[in-house]
Amino acid sequence: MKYLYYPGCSLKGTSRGYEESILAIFEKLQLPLQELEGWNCCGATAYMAVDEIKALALAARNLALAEQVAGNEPVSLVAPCNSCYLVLSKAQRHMEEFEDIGDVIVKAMREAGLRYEGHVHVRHPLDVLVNDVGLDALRRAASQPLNGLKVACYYGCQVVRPYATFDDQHNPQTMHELLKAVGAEPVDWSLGTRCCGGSLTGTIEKAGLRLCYILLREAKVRGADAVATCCPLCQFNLECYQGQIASMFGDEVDIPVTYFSQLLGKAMGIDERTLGLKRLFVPLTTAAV
Amino acid sequence: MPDDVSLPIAEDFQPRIIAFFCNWCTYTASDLAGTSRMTYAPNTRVIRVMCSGRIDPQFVLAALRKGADGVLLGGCHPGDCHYQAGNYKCLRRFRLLKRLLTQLGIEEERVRLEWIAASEGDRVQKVTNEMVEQIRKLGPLRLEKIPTHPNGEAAPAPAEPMATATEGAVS
Amino acid sequence: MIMEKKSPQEELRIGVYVCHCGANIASKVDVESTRDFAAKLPHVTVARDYKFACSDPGQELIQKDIKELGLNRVVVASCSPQLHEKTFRNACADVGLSPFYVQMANIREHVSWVTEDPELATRKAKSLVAAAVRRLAFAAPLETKRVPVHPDVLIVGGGIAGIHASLILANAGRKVFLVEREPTIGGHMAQFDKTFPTMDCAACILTPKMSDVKNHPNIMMWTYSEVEEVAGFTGNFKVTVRRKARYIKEELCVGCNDCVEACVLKKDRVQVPDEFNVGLSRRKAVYMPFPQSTPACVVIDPEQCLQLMKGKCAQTCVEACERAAIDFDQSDEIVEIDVGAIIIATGYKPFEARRIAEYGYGKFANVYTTLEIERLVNASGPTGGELRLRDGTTPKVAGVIHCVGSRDRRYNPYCSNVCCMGALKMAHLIKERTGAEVFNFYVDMRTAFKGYEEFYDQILSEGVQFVRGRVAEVTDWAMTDEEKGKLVIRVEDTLVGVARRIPVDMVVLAIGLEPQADAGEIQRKFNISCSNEGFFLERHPKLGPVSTFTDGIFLAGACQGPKDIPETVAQAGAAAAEALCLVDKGFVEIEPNTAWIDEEVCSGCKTCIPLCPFKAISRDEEKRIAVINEALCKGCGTCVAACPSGAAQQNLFTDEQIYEEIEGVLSYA
Amino acid sequence: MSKPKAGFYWCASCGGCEESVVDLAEAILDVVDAIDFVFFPVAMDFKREDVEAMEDGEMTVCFINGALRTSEHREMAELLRRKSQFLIAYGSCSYQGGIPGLANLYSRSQILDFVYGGSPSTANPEGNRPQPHFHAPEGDLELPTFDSEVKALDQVVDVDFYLPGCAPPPSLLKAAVEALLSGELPPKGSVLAPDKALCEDCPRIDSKPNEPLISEFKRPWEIEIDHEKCLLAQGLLCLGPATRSGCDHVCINGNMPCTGCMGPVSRVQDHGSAILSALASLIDSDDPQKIDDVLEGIPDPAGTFYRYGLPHSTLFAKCGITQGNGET
Repeated sequence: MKYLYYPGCSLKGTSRGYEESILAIFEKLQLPLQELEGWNCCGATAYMAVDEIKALALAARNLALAEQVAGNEPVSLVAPCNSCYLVLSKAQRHMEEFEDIGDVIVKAMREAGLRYEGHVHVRHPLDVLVNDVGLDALRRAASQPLNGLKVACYYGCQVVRPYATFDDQHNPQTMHELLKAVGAEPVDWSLGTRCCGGSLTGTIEKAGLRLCYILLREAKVRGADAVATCCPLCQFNLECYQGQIASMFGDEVDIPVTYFSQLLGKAMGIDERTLGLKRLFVPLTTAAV
Repeated sequence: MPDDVSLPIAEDFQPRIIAFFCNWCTYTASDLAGTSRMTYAPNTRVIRVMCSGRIDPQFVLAALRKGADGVLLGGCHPGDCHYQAGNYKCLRRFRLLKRLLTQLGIEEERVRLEWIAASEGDRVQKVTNEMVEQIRKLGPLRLEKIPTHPNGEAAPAPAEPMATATEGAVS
Repeated sequence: MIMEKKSPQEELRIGVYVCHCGANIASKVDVESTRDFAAKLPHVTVARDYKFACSDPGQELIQKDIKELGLNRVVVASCSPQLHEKTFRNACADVGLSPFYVQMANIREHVSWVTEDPELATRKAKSLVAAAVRRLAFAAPLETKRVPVHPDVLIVGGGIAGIHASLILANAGRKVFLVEREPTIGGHMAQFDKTFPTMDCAACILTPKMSDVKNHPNIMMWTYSEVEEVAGFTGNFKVTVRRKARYIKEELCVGCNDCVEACVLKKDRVQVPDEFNVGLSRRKAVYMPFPQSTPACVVIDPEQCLQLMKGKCAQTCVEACERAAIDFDQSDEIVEIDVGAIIIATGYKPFEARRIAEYGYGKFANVYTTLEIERLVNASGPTGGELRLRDGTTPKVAGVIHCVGSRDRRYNPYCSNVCCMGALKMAHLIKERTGAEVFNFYVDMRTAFKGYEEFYDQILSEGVQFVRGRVAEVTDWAMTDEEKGKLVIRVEDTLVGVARRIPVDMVVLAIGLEPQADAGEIQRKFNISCSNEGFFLERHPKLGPVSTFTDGIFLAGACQGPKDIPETVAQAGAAAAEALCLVDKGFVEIEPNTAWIDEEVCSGCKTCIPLCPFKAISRDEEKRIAVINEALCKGCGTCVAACPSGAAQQNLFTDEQIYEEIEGVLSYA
Repeated sequence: MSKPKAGFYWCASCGGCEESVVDLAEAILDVVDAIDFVFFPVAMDFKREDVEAMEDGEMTVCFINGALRTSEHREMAELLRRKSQFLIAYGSCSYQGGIPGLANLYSRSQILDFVYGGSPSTANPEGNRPQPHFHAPEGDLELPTFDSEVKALDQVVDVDFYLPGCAPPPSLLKAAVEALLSGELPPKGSVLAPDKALCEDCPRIDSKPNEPLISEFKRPWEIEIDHEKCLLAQGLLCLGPATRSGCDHVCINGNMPCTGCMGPVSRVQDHGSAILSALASLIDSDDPQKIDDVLEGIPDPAGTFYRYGLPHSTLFAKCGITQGNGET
């Protein structure tokens, strides 16, 4: 199985730490991720709202490129950003399920001299790490286990919805198992897939921040030392508005919000700078680690 | 190699598939697909046998020879055979038959063994549609014709002359 | 309507009857053109189409042609042979034509019902007719064998279905073996407090039937027993039953419970949850499942008993038993019985609520299942009928969640049929016992049977609040102070269109019904089929609802699909009637599709011998060839397909018949 | 009255069938006493012209051995058919295509490419190929053309009887000649051999277990073969259960398994798949992987099961071998 890496815009911008940590851990696991050459926007965000088929065509171009690179080999396109993961998966499925959408996309791609046979697996790194690499291998790779660090595992909405390909739609556990394997102690909370506010934080701020607040406060109530995320937007919302939330709700909600991959990398003994942990606004208190 | 010469497939090609279904599971599933009004491709012709263990590999060859483009064998799931183990006998023969057919140039997709339980009407639908599509893509099965002696009719057409002459081939 | 032509060969005169089946066939298949096609096939004397071939006039039409036109073979192109082959065979036999000269062409289930395009459907129908006509040339006038039927009946499972069926058969004078794997009969119904919609006390209506079973001279009630193996066939099953060691002499025990009192294991130290009270109380090593256990006989749990585990115990129980009923030397007993019919009534398994993590069962103390509440409100239950939370307090607000594990693609897509009414019963009981405010969270209310809608009305009038929406989660995550310490039910109230958070003290999960965990094993043992979800498959959803595809084996109760008590009892009655029908007839007719060896051809190569699962083939050492014992042959044809000489042949499915069928279906494709 | 006339001709053949005549030993003298060989290219100097000069039906019987692959084979078969009252397909090749029939697994051009190029022992730098017509200063030369597939005799001309075997056992030949001379002939189209499989009178049948399940197929060189025990029971792939008897068990007596030269019994349509079904059914496993492991012991199913009869099998040839030549 070949692994290609699809970064998407966030991992090259606001969530550099996600990219840095993902690349570092895969490197260390001797499964180096090869970045898909010539990738373009996944089609999420505004595109999808304006013209769904065009947005899907945009996504499909990435799939076609990946298939081209892989030749006849089976290939996984690893998309760490939940939005990218969802839109790429959606493009894949819509082309299979809806002939009319498939036709438009095929036509569009033909114009660009591309074709897509449907052989690419769109994968989330959580899926690859737990199901391909395996918990045992991760456990072995954890040279500096997390030593009971209490983590609120937060998945966000898109990674298991609507397509629950590798985990339960209502009660995902992959990140729990992964972090447990490397020594962390996931806290018992039920908000793993609750809304982070999404783009409401930028539009109807009050509503958006309230949603962030619910998550942050509950993480603290449950005794978490950190929140682990697997989505750039979730991480951004939960981390960047903590000050505003504190003044809006009169409640301190300072808690480090990391990517799960940063915690995994830490357990694997990769240094904090390489993992982008220095970029955190609220530093991960190493006391617990 | 001449084996690679593929003939065009007619637009209106309707694959002909003979299905040997066991009475207890697959035939019943096929009935269930009917009572549930699951429509599927009209290309299969089901021949009922009591057990998939009754399916003689000679039947498969005969079906292909007589004009079928594919043969589907259907039995109860392993462990569920009405006669305890007939489906396993079918499986054993099928594994060897497949290898023989491959050597004889018959594509993998043309002969298929499926375990379909009495309750799996939807699988009859799915497998039939899938197989019809696969065979549609492969085109008609073009077996080599068995020559027959003329019995007073015209003698068999002489074969083409020996290979196309190579330049300077004559010594 | 009639196409007649002279048959070229006198000896074969075939009549072909193309059935319209009302519009079922005729709306897709051009029956006239199929008839005309058939009329031109070799040896076809007459071809007709008819509205309903299976109707009396339809059958009479065929009989008339046999008599007047001298037909000697008949093809009926209609529905599946599974449905009407018998009908047409009988019709022909009635006028003296061998029933095995009838061939069906399945142009309904395999053609008209599954094909979109009428032209292609007609082509398919024609090819099947052509095959049937060709196949008949090799038909033989076989004889149907009659085999006597053993008059006794086995019933597997002693819940209300098995109990009811046993009593009916026993009252009809039949000897019944009722095999139950638990130490007592009664099943799930015995655990219930009340039964909807009339709210009779479950024990009051069940226990008299239980003692009737116990006391009936025609019923052999074998509790703590399991069917190990089933051999044979309809009318003549040989069943091996394991009677597990109870370590109690059943005939001596009077159920006084003195030994239970005496058991040295202190109740609070014993780690075994009481099965009958679904773990809400604990029991000792020697125990009586519940006060009205039938037989009223204790049982010793070998995994708990110190004497049986370690061989070291004061044996206070032995001392306490005045009747010397305790016997530590007992071992499992294997019994073989012969029966003519079998009724499977193995029931269901309640959905394991833990599987839905977001409902918090097993995580939050005050989330219960319906079955637990049944025990909690029962006067003989662990709290003596007091409905208390685990901390001893009385709930002030309770939420009952419907469709738990049902109508949910993640678990079971089907409706469990009983939970709406069960959940209404819960609401009523909780309100009645505690006065709590009760919310019922439903997806759709399904109260379709006699008196059920009225019951729903009654519950509504009792002031239970109904929220339509599938509950998202039960959480202890409090958003407001008011919610602190409570369980919060999060749900979208789809009638109001808002997401609600409803804090409650107690959550009751109306768990669905699932196939028994070992349903697959039972299915294999009895050689029956399961439907997709794992319940046993009936022969026909409408016309054979208690029969299976294995003759002589019938289904009763929830093992066939979720059903409530009235429906279960009705089905048990039906299964008993069908079983009675079989054993009272006294014989079964066996399809003569057995295999035989052509002595002239067999080389005695022995290939066939190990292939027969019924050991019907042996070697005749004198003739040095294989012989098939027709009585043992079940007609699978496996030996026939393997015979490298073509010496083994199967009646009704000879090589010639199948080759003809192959050529037939391909001749008009 | 003059002696009946007989012919004996070979097509694509190894010469073994001719030798089988010699195997009649002393009995050959009786044969020669009773019949007159008027055409026998291996033994006697008659030419095609001599046959052409005969009246139609002049020969009482003609035995043709060898498979048919060239235009010459076909022409001779037709000629001899005309000139004889009874035509007998003699030996496995003529009866069912024989070992030459396995060439039907390859197309004509594959064969020519290999023989005149690909084979390791061929040196043909100019890429010469045989030509059916060649003009030399001395005159025009004609060679027979090479057909696109191998045929059995009855696929070219009408055949009266079949005498199976590779080569046919002398006992069957002797019986056939006696029958012809006496005029007590079986129905046309009969195979002149017993219609039962070899196990029937196999000297080892009693050592065959009543449950002859198979857990491994072995090649003869892999084991020390017991001289008494059923060969199938020793793990050897013996086609005896599916193959016509009458061969006097020469292979079995030589401690080698039956390879099927006598062809199937009359109730079997396709020899190869019939034995395939029998053997595969006996594999002692229900696990697909284990079944495949056992089947590994049959590396070449087509060559094994159709060793003597691919042209006479249901499929006749590998699918597609003639399609490059415009035939379908």
